[in-house]
Amino acid sequence: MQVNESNIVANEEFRPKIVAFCCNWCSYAGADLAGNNRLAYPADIKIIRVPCSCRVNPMFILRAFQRGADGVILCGCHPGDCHYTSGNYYTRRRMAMLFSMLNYLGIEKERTRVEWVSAAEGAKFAATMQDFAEKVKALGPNKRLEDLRCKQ
Amino acid sequence: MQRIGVFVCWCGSNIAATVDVHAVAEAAKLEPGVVFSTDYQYMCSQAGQNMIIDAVKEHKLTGLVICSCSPRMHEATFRKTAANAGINPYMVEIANIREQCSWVHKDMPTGTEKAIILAKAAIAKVHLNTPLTPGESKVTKRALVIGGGIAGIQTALDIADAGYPVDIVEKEPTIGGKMAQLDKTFPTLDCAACILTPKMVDAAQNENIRIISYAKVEEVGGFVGNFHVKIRKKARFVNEDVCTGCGLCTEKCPQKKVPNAFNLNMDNHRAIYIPFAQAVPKVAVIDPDYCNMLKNGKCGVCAKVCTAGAIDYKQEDQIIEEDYGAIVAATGYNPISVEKFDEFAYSQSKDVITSLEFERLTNAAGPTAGKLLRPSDGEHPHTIVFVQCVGSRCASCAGKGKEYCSKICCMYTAKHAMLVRDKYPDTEVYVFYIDVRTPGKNFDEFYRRAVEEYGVHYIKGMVGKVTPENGKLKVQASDLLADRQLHIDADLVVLAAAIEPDKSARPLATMLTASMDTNDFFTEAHPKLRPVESPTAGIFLSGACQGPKDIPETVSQASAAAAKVIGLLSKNTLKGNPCVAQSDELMCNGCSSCANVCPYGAITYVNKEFRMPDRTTKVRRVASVNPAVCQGCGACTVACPSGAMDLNGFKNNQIMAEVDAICK
Amino acid sequence: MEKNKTAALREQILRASGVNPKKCMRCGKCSGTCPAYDEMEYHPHQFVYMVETGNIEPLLHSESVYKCLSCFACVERCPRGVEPAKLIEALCAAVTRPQGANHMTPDDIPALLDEDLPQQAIVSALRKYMK
Amino acid sequence: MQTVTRETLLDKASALLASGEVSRVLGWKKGEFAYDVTPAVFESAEEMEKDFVYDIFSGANFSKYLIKETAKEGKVLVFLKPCDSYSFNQLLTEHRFDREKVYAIGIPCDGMMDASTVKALAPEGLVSAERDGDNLVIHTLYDGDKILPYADNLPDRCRHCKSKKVVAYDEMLGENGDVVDSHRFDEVAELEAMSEDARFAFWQNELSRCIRCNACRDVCPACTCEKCVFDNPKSGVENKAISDSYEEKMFHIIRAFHVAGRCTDCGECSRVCPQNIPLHLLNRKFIYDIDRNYGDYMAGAEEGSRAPLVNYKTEDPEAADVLERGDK
Repeated sequence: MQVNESNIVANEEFRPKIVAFCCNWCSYAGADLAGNNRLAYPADIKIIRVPCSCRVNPMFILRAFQRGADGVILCGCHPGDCHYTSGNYYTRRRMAMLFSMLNYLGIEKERTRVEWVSAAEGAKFAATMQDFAEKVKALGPNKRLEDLRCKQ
Repeated sequence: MQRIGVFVCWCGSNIAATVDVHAVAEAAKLEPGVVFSTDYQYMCSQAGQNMIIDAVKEHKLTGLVICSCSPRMHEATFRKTAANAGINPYMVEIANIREQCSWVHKDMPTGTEKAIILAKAAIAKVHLNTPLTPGESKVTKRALVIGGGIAGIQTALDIADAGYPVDIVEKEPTIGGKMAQLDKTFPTLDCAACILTPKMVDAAQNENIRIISYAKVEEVGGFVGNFHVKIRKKARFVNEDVCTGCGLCTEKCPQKKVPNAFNLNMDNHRAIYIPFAQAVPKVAVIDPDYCNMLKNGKCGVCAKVCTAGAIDYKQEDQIIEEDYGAIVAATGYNPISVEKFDEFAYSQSKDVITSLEFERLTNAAGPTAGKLLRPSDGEHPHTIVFVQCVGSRCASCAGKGKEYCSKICCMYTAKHAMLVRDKYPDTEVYVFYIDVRTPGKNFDEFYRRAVEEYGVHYIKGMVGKVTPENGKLKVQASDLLADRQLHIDADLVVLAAAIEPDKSARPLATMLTASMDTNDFFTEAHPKLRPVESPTAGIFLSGACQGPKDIPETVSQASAAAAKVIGLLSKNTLKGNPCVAQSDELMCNGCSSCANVCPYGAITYVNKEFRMPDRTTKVRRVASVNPAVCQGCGACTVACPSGAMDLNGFKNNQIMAEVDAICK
Repeated sequence: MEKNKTAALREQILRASGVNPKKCMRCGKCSGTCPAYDEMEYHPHQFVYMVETGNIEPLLHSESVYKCLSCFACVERCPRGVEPAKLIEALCAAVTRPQGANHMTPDDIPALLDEDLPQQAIVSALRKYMK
Repeated sequence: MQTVTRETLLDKASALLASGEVSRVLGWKKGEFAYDVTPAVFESAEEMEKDFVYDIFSGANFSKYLIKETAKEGKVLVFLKPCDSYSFNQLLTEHRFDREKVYAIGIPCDGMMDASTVKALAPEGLVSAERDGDNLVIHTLYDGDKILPYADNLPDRCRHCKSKKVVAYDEMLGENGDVVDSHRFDEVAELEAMSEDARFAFWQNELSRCIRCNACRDVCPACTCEKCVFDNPKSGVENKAISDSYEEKMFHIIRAFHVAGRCTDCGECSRVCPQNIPLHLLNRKFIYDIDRNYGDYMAGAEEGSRAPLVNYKTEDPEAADVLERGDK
């Protein structure tokens, strides 16, 4: 069954669904800068704006996978540069723990990522997204953390 | 159910070129709750905004989705539009289909497909939006200026002139900063002390200004309008209110070998000293590292000679706590240490000096009483070589130099060269430069005068090596235009060292939650449009702590920062950000996880009585958020295991609705 | 054709040396610091500039490429990390390698030594000619 | 050697009840079978004399019950084994009950059996089991007595005991022990050493047995929310039953995450799981990760300590680095 399914997917080009959580002050602005500079990255990336990376609850990430996301990336200010002083330090611990746990459960570690992108790093934002999308695409669809009911 | 209106902007061709805006508007119509959807050339224009207002009225819209540029650009605009249309401004969501869609995706099908998904996510979110009203907080009408150099003094004077009390915290025993150490100032050559010291006196005498010298900021709490600051005033072992500044003690103290920091350690002062004659406050200070009385209890001469009885060996550090509405960082700069540049032999020869040392050597109040004498033998130097860009524009010298241009060196070196030639025409002066940068009023004319009228030898090239030999400094350098290597026997070499932010700035920035760049200069809220504000509300920037600056620029920035502070302090209340955390008391466990992560201390706990389903009452400890203090980061919402804590404007269910819409 | 050849040579030298001459801000510190300056027809900063502009031919025919002592003072002191000495070394290799004749064996070297030759120059010679 | 017996505890409790010092006792109560000892609240010495047991099945951790019991009038007497005392401290740290309303008696512990472990040793006709010196004696209907070494047959949580030290008490009975090293992370390390695919297969097999009875949550002394997010329709993740393999993963990941840094590794979750899912391996993974990346931390070892996930250091490792280590 599993094998057949992946064969079908291989026939038409697989386009991953990727959710990018970006903090309002650095990474979202970095994404805007990538736009200002017309730095292309795959349209598979969809950005959700949060005030700070520390607003991202592990439940949101699991929810994204449940609903069919193939990768989730979380971007925030560089450590030390958090608009709220310490938010990204908490993020760093939380996400390190969560992603480590997901990997412990056998979820491919390339499906999750934390990246620090400042408001000045438009090029880094685009390059990061490009790279992440490629890695996720290479992994193929997320099967290990999906809710079949959510697939049409 | 909300009645949602969707407005898709073309942004001329910025969006419309890669996104089929009409298709987006049509697709939005199919979403539940959307009762109106349209596209328009410029949504942010007056006509576009009127269109929104009309649609709100006609279709009785309760929520708006604008598919346009980044919310960082026009969220505020459309919130105002919503308010004008009579609905709560927080019922607006922006789908960013320009910066994050049309500008980064090249073909129409891809762009359109993504734009539709982004629109759907915004629609899903706005369904769950609730009207929000910003809270108000009072403004403490007092400002704090950190740093008492020319930047801090000017800012404080301007704020005080507008009628607001202001405190200057200065880490040295006197205000004045770097400018007090300078001799003359370019391009007019008026003496620094003549124009600075009157301002220092003004600051001291202004009844709205309190100078807290020999002090540092230790703790900053609160937020714009309501900062609470703890200042540690170091013990100077002299009662500031009693000391008359007569200076008798500084002549009688037997400990004579204390390096004089004000003269960059080129001479000594006593263990009790007044940094310089025009110091403000003009009060003596005892250096505890050198004072015999403080070290081993044997001496007490200063106390004996002091007729005012101001000496107090038992004085301790004093903590001053004060509330402020605004804080200005004016921490200034320092020249970098040039010791690591071995080729210039700074640590090998006393006659290789930095430009700031040169200032002291030519200053009438300096160690040589203004006579330009070689530090090694006190002789008059006949050949002087100035080296520009020592450590500036230095991309590869990791840990040694700075990648940026220090901006002020070209001009002060021209000044030094000119002054030497003016006072001592028998001296040959060489200036090695990479580029001479003179953008400023009368700056290039000034530099040309140095060359044309004063005969300073400007050589395009760089000094490669300085070797001390037989009391001379052998300077090996390139002359690029003549295409030859020069060997000059110099008596004095002056290095124009790069400047860097003061070391105290980094810890201060952390306390202020103000951001910094990689060079430790404070970041401005906008590099062009908000150059004197930090991104953190209520924190302002004055002078070289924001970037290298000369005096005229520093003073203009200082006054600009003051204007911003005055604007803030003139308000009685500030409207807060309504997107703050909120605790559901029925679900709160009172576990304190949220309070542990809150960077602002916005969460407190109260014991509250609850009616239980069985009609008994129960007292429970529950979290309560102070909306005036909360900045809305959301750290608490994730720390809370029960999900009792949520963030207005970015509620759990709103973000999950977005996730769902994107992953559908 | 000639243009293409120069471009290819330039590319080869840049790749071999790992130097990016665009980083040069023309301060001249390399030439200010060079102990072999007076021996050279073309000087370190000129090497960088001429390679950047593709004016390589004169350098190949100049003795200057052999005059560099490989003391690396210019590399050490260049504020922009351009590393002129590495560029000169690459040029030297470009001259000596295709001609073949200039290859020396370690046995040839003792005969060429004289007492005044600094040790650094000997080591440098070995580096250059052995390549 | 357990020097504390049922009688010691009974005498102590009776005296405290008689003096009015405490009005209730949290203790173990005998059940239908010898091996299903359950937690109970006793209000009189008579009740205790009748039903109170203290034997090899008295393993239940009482700390969580204090939240409810301290809300009532009067003081509660509670017996704390070493691992219970960690939960006790953790709950105090989180302000979950009033310390003034508890009289805590610390008792040493040498490992407690649980029903499923003993049942596994004697699948047919189990009657009862007891400890005789270093041996475990199992009485069965058909095969007579089985005698096995006690220590070797303890359930996982006691074989990997983290501490024999009672860290919070008003009065200690018997001799207090020390923190011990029992290689409790070995199993986690073994799993970490497996390939992603193998790990996935392992957990898929384990977690797919979950029936969402919520026993792990209900027994967990760290899961004390007034209302669990999974029961709260407003949370957006509410679900009370399973209909897809995703949900048990979601539930167990979130549960482990919510107790991360707060879990005292008491092992109750695995003890009560009717499907024998090794849930403690999830919690231990977090503890192991926390110890390796942020410094050793034992929740509940000290009252008032700041849990690692509500704390940070500026030099913490990046998520990517933590993942690399987990992969080795």
